[in-house]
Amino acid sequence: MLPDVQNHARAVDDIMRFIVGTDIVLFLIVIGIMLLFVFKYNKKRHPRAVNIHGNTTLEVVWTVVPVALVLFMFYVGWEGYIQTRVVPKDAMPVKVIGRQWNWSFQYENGKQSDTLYLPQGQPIKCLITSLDVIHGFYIPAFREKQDALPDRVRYMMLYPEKLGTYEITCSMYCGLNHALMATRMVVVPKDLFTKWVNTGVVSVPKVESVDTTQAKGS
Amino acid sequence: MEAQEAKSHSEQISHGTYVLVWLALIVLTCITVAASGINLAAFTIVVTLLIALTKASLVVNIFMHIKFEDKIFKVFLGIAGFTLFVIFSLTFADVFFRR
Amino acid sequence: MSQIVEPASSDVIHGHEAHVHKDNQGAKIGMWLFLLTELLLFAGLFLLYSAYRYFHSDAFHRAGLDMHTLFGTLNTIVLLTSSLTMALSIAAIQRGKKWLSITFLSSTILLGLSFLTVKYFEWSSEIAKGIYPGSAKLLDRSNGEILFFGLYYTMTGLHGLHVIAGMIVLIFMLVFIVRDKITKDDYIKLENAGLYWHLVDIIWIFLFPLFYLIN
Amino acid sequence: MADIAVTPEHLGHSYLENTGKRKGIAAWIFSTDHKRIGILYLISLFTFFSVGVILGILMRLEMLQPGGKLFNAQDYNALFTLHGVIMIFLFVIPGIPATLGNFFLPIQIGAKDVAFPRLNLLSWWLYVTGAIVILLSLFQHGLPDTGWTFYVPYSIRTGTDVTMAVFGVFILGFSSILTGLNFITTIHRMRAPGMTFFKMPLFVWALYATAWVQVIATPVLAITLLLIIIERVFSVGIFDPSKGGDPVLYQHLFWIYSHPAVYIMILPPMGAVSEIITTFSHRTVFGYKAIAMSSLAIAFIGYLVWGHHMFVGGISETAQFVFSLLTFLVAVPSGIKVFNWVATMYKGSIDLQPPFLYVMAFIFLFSIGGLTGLVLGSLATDVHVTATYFVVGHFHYIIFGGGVFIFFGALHYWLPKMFGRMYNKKVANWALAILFIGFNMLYFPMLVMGYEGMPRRYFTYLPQFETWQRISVVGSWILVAGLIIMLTNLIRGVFKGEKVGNNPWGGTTLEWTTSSPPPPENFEEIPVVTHEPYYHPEAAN
Repeated sequence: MLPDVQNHARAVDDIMRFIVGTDIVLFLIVIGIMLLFVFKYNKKRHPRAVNIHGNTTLEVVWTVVPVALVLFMFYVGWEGYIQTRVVPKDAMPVKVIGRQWNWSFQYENGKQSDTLYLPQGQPIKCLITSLDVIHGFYIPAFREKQDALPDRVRYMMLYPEKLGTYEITCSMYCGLNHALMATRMVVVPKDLFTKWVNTGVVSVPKVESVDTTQAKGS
Repeated sequence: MEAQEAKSHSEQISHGTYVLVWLALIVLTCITVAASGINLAAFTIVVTLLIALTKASLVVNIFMHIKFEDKIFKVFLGIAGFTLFVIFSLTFADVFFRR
Repeated sequence: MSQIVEPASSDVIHGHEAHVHKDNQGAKIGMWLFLLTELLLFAGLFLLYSAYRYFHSDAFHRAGLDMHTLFGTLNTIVLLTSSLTMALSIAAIQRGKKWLSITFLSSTILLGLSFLTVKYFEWSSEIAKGIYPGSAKLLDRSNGEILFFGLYYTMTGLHGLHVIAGMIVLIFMLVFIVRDKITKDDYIKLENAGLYWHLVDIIWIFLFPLFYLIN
Repeated sequence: MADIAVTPEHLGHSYLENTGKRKGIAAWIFSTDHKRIGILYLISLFTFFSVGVILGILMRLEMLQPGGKLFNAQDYNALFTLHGVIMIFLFVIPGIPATLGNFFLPIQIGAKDVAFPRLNLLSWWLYVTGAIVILLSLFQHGLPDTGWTFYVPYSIRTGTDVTMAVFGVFILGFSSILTGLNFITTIHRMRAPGMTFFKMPLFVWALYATAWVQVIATPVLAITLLLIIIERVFSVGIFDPSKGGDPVLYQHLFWIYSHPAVYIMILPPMGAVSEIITTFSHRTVFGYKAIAMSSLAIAFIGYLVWGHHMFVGGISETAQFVFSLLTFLVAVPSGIKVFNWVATMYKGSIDLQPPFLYVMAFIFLFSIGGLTGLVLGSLATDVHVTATYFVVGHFHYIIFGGGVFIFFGALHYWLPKMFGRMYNKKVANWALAILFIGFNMLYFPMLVMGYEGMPRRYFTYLPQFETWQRISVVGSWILVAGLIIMLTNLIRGVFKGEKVGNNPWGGTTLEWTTSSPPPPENFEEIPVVTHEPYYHPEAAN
């Protein structure tokens, strides 16, 4: 599937596997039993039906078990999500500004950039806002997304672990060039990032030279 | 047949009752205007809304005859009231706790 | 409106009396369901109001200073009285007093008209102060105040439209009574029209403290 | 109601023959007969469905290759907006209630008509007016391009003719409300003697629950849309952030209606499924009360979960917690229904006729839709897949695979009753097979692409999605082929099909006791109900 880029992305994939796995089991049970009944109780094999009005035990079981199951799924999903809302003290703030139709990023020292350069191994607190309509700040490889609202600043945590280039897209429909409102996030070594953010003249790995396919799924 | 029932229900109300209810409504209006003049801080809104609720229930029960109608109408009102409660409380689960 | 209060049947096609379906209780159920939708229509606005008031409570209080409590109180009394005359009109027709019913119903309509007149003067005075949607003076004020007046014009405006709709319905009812289409034995139309009028009153009962008693 | 005598003049007549003064089309578009209104809805709904399908096909065609070769961005944005508006508001929401509900609700409870026939006709006229207003928006200042959700502030700022489209939807809302209150009153007041609430067919229960959703939820949408118009036309500050407004509150109000609207779309099909399964299993339904009550439970809990559309939209963590929890709970009553349906097949005597095959397809597709919904209800995974193709796939599985497939299935079920003629069953089966394959080819790739990060509402895409996109495009062609075959077969059946008797399937609810097509008065004699709706005397007890 998508690459291992941060702990949270792995957690999301695990939760996904758990839910989809359960889904498949449930699906096979329901469809299997249905096909079995359709076969076994076909008119030809079973000409005389039996009126069964219900079975309280059975009905209680198939109410209680799903309730327990979905409550567990809820808990897992909530745990997985709420971890991403924790802001560590050493998080580096980066302003993410959406406008029709591009993203720009502003660092603590006021440096602005159209590409999101981030130091490897540094927790990042993205402070997301918009200048016009609602946009969606979405980094598929990181399994993270938050809407950029014009009147508010919202946050999203990133923990870039691996060097590389990743797609950033707009997930909330925002008008004409919504589909083209894309940019990249480039994770570079810390020292290189420090030089870049302070001078802007140090050459960072060029976007084109990085193998982008790894960020884009299978 | 049901029309007969409905008719007998609403005929229980006399002109005098209506006028009394109207008087109560006017008095409540005066109270709420007076109360809003006193500075009760956050309580002002609570007091005025409680008075408004009282007035509304008078209108619903007497003028709109709900007090004398079949149960089904009360169930309908209950459904609407509950929906309002749900809509407000769930929206405020967001509004109150925004960071 | 008349479609709601008037249960009919498929006799339009076949044109015989046999299955004209007259069900007053059913008509009343239909009317109440309609009233619930009206209630929930306004509920959306009240929800917005309460959220915005929570976000901008100071600005709402500041904006409230520009409201005319007197006009609001006057209109409350006018509308409450119109509800009384409405109820009395129905009580009169129940007792077979046609002309008394007509008198009360006409006063209800006239009271509705006075409500709108007061409303006209109130809005004019606000507009004269330069407070109206999109005005430069309003846009200069804080966000909360813009929202307050936005909601004020929307909610009282929509309520005013309901008063007008109610008056039109009541005028029809008046004609029906005069022509003996509404009588002692068949007054469900008037009753349903009354229900509508009372609902409009109830909505005003809540609008009043939220907009006029906030300062 | 019961004391009304039926005059013999109707014997032998069907509602299809004109007996009144009006002739030709006027005898239909001014008819207050619920059956004729149902047919009117059916024709208008399928007209707009065809338009929606064509728009959908064009959208898919655009995805044949990346880069927007066929349409530019503006056109594509208009396409998905119109596809959404037409499919949601003009087809799926009126859907089964307005068509088959109108036709069969009174018959199933043994009534002559709905409680307010003229209001019923007015609803149809409002529907047509709303549709025309929406279509007018096409000719004014450019096609609306906001998406069917009309999210502010974009919908306030765009220069396209959003006002007109929104106004059209507003009118449609009234049509929906009037249908809802008509149905509730009908069910409360017009049941035949002996027909207690717990003797009502499950389709009626489903329509009852739906009608409540229509009555209670639609006004909130109406006011929300009205506010967009007020804000656009009079520049009143309500939602626009530049005037202090809060766009998230718009989303709350919008979804307070639009989530329950999903249940307007899915509850009536669920009711039809209960009918079809019992009829073709030739036994009584398993857990009648559980199914009836779960309709109400779904309608009720459906009110409490709207926030899950906004998990990344800026609601508080408290709200995220509450809405996610409630969302998971709404899965349970739907699950109960599926279990009950499957259990109804147990020890039945199953006749694999086309409607039953549709139900099997439904259970398959609806299960996928429901189970992918769990992924979206879970916060951690929702953050990743929301607003991507995954959501598009999910709701098409629910609404198209679930709701619309049963709309087709129910048409196959009730068409012989409505017109007294049978379509070609073999062709119907083939059409279903083609539909089923095309459907899965079209929408399953969307689930995969969504998980890989393909956002929705894009007129172009990254090259790595090309394979899946192309499979999906081909799937859309197959699906359309299936649709054409199915509809042609049904239409042919209406006019030229073999004549059938009053009860070709062996159904037990009241509509099967009257003639096919039914007389204008529905019944020659008002029926008296003495036993449960799914009473199969021939089955063992």
